[in-house]
Amino acid sequence: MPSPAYHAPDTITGAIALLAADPSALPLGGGTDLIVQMRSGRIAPGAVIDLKRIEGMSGVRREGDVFVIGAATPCSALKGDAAFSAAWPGVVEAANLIGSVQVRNRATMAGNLCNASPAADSVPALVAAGATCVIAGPGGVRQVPVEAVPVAPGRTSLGPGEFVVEFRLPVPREGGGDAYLRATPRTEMDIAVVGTGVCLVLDAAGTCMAARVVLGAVGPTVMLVEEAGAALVGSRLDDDVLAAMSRAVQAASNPIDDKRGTVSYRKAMAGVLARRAALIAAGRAQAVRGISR
Amino acid sequence: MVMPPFDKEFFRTDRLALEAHNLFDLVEKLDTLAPGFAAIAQPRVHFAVDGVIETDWSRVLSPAAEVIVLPRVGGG
Amino acid sequence: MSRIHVSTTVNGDAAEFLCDPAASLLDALRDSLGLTGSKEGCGSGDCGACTVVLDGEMVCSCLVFAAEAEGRAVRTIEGVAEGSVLHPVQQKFLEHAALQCGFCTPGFIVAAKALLDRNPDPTETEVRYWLAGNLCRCTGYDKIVRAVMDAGAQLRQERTPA
Amino acid sequence: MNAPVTIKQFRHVGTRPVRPDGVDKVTGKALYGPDFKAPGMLWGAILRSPHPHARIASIDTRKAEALAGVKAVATGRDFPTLQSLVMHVGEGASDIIHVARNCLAFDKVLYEGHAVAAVAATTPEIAREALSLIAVEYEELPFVLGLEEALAEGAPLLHADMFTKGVEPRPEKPSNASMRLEMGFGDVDAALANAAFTVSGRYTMEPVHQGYIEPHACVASWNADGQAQIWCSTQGHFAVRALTASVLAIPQADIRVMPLEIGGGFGGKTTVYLEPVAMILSRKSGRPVRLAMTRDEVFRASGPAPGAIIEVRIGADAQGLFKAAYVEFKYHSGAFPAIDAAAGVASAIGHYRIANTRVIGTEVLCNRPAAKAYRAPGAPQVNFAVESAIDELAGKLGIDPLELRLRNAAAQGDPQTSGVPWGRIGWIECLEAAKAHPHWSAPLGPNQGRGIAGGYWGNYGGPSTVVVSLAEDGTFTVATGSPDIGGSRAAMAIMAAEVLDVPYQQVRCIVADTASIGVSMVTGGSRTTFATGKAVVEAAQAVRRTLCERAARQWNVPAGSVEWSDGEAVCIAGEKAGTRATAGQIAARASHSGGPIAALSAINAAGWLPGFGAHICDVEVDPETGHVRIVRYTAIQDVGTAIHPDYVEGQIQGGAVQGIGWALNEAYVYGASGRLDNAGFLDYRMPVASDVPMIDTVMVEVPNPDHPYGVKGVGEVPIVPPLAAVANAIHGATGKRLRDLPMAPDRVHAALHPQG
Repeated sequence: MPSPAYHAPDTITGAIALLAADPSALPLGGGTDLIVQMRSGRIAPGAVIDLKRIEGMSGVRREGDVFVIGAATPCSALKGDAAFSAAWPGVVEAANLIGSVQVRNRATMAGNLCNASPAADSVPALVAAGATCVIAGPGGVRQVPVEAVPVAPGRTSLGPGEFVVEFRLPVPREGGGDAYLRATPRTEMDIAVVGTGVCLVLDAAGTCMAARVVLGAVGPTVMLVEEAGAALVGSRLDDDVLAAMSRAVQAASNPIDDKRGTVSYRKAMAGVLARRAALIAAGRAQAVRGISR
Repeated sequence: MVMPPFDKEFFRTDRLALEAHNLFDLVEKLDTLAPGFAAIAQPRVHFAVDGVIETDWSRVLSPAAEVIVLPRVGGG
Repeated sequence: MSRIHVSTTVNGDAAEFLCDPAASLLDALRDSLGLTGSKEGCGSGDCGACTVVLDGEMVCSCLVFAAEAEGRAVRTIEGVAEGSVLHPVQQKFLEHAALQCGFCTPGFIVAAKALLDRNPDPTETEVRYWLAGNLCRCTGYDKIVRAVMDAGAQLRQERTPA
Repeated sequence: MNAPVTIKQFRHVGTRPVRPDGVDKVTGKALYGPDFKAPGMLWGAILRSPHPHARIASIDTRKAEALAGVKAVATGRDFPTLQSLVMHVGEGASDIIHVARNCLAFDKVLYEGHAVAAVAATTPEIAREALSLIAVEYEELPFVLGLEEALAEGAPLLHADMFTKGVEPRPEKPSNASMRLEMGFGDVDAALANAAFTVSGRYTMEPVHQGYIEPHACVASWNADGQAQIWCSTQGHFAVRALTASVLAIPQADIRVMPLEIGGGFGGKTTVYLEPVAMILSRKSGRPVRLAMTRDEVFRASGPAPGAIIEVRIGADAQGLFKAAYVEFKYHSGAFPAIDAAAGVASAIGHYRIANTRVIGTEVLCNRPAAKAYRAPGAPQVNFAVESAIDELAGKLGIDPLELRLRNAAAQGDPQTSGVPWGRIGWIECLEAAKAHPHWSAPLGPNQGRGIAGGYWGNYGGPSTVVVSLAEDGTFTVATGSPDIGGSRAAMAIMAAEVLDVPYQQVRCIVADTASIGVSMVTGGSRTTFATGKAVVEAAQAVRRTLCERAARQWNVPAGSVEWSDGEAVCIAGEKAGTRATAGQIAARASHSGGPIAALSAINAAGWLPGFGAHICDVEVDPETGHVRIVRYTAIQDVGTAIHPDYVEGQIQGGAVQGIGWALNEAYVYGASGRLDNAGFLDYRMPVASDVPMIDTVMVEVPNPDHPYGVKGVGEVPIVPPLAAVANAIHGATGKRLRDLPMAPDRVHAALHPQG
């Protein structure tokens, strides 16, 4: 088990070159998955390319009507950005359910995404938010929706030498709100048995104009359930509408039995949590507008 | 003497009357009845004499003493 | 693969070491620098016994490559007391008997100090969630939470101008 | 000597001074098992079986030996040929052949993670690389994990020479049942048949781990002259010495075991896993060798407590008096015979007065790591079933569950299941305290429920050696052979200071190594404050007597005219009446009045008494997710006398939270391939700080008449009641009786929504 090389380039170009030089090299963000997997022998990269010393890859910034989050930004730092936290509370909460405070001071949403676990907490929230990610690599830079990155447990659509540089999230539409909820046996330090991200937009009357409902840990990848979103649109999120949405979520869920949960429990929780998340998202949307239901 | 639960493992009876000077003597006599008992008596057995666990096997037993043979339980 | 030379600052003092590229900061602290106060309970970031403060943020030192410490500032349990004067968190852990075996204690103290440094008046719930990354198997957390809250009270008192 | 002190107001006992090892532990200076390094030390690593059951056809270590930096390789063949010998060291009896086989497999691997070979090298990286160069040829065998599966006809046999003990007639065929134990009295079947009300149920649980945060670690250095030193963290360094010497067939006095600080044990550090292997590697390499487990290895190859299947039937008359109880359980032993069934039989139902009682326990071998003691070993499992059944019976009878327990609670003189009468126990006092506690009558919110459960543990005494010595300035050192896991040095110093009537800081306590003090049993079985404490008191009393004698000599007065009073020798008669001398003044002249002053006490402490507890638990159940939140928790326990109440409360709180973890989320999860799926703290879900509330404790003090200060053991009892207390609370909140642990959200959800 030979030790890998360690490089900490200070430019994106430098990182691209280092990743290109060794096909087994892996980018290092927070390292909270990478180091654990290396130690357990599951992966043995020839080199790790630390991205945290690249200027511009850490922190949240505003570019016009877009929030840009550097891929090396630790999850806990998202909470420190008041504007982003107010705009996307569901994303910030999701990212801050990962591990412990210690872990979130290192872990990044990009790492959470590229680890490609179906149970990643930040990913359903990002997908619900309609986030995209900017990917750099030997072939240049491209931008894709977040949901296009994971393709199977542990596998992404990133090509050789490619890595995530940043996330881009729109400044929410007026009346927008998001939320993320997960089911775990413990209150903290746990992996989602099911995760649900909901983002919706309400008009001045409280009618749902748009909705994205996204599930984690009930399929091989994060799952955008269009039928569930469609069930909400045009409604005021009455009980029967929410019930229909929950049914759509359960129908779309395709979980497995494993050490963390059973098929039937995961399906049931997907419905329950999606409903609860939708109500929180709606509450947030209304709080912005000052509507009472 | 009474011997839960060593009756089945060694003695095929749950009650015995024996004359013994002390518990060392008793263990010897029990070993005669069930060879192998003496070897496990220290690690696996406690004796309660008239309702109290006795850790000093040299103490003289009264003729009317009731001895209970117990599994020795440790702790965590 | 040859070893990496790292220059860093530990508890305010310059420190240098050579490390295997795959070594963790925890390995370097314990094996190269002899600072065995940070403990390895899991090696996977799940117990918090190796908690240190890296450039002002608390992290699991088992989840940091030693090489990443280049040019950074590390604070460990060995740097919490000022000389022989214990930090209020340490003092309150003693007074409240907030340790039994004491193995998780360094991680708890570093984490609790990090909390009180930014929020000297946490609620019980805030303390419990902040410390959720630190496992203790002996105490059931009761006395730890009390010690941290009491340390907060003392810090608030010390900071209040007379 | 050792007469109970009943009138005197204590000066130190019951106070809460800072522990003597405290500053070392809050500053990171304390040296634990993994912290120790010896000059020239090599780094060891262990190769473990990927298969749950396989014959080892061959092990080829040549490539590993050839790797630069590798200094030694060991396999099971390096152990001497051993004769069967059952020893009681550590916790419970073990055959040393099994101890050796568990350290390194011989011809078969019996569980995934079973050690197969070990290496020592100049760096940890080289040691790990060397493991990958060892070629082991396995012939995989069918494996068995389940209790009933292991007992079934045709099940894969772990040991061809294992014949069930305790069965009559003696079995002719080998089996995976290593032992069957049966105790009780009366005619249970008839009494059950005649009972006005009966309940019955089948309860199950998976094995759980002790979960100490410090992984096992040791350094061994074995010289060419046969003498060795071992530095390790253990609950009992004398057990390490005895077991290591026995499996290596060397004299015990040739091994000196240095106990380092220990990062938790809970019963799991009462045996040897690494020390004999490190010894072999050290002998082969001529260098000190360090071996340490990773967390993954801890889960796969140490501990756990047995999983169980328990069947209970209890019958009562219409007034709620228990008439009959039948309890039959099977416990996982894992790969080698374990000790839990005996304790399980003794801890099942003896806390109630029932004329017809039968308890039967069976130890079952299976392809899992060898079960090891875990805090009140064998008791929580069976207690979960019994105390759940009693809650159910209370419901059927329409009697308050606390009242029902009080009505049937055993008292001093009532027979235990073994027939031995209870001594001065405090069980009824605990129930009365629970009844009087505001928690028991506090209102509950929506989706909340309250449960109560009681339980007990026999505790222990046993061998302890203590030396109390006087320094030349009149300060005292107490040296014990009992590793301090939870503040026992403070308790020993308190007891010695109490006897000597001097300030607490004038007495310092250390844990001495195996060459520096006499034999002492492990810190376990809730025995240390009781048994070692008894020895401390005896030795301190002897020192006090000597101080008086020396003062008399120094004053040239008759020995009988000096007494010890208020921490000083006082002349009470004659011309010099009223003359006083401190320990320091006497010590300064000790060399010229008989020599240095010290006293040794080496005892096999008898007169221990069991501990009893009653726990009240409130839960809130999310009806949609099945998530259970512990809202409020009160643990009441008869502690005899609390020497240092903080550490007594700490034991109760820690035990309760371990029990809550066991109840709600902890469990070994095996995949279809027989491999452990959750060998880490992420998926083996022990409670974190945000999972639990404050644990209120009530210390009931019913002093033990056989301890000078009334001590009963306290460490183990608190893990016994929580399993049922939580289950009963969930029943209160939901109306559902959960009989399978853990009561994780998916299980609770399934109970609430049987249709999915």
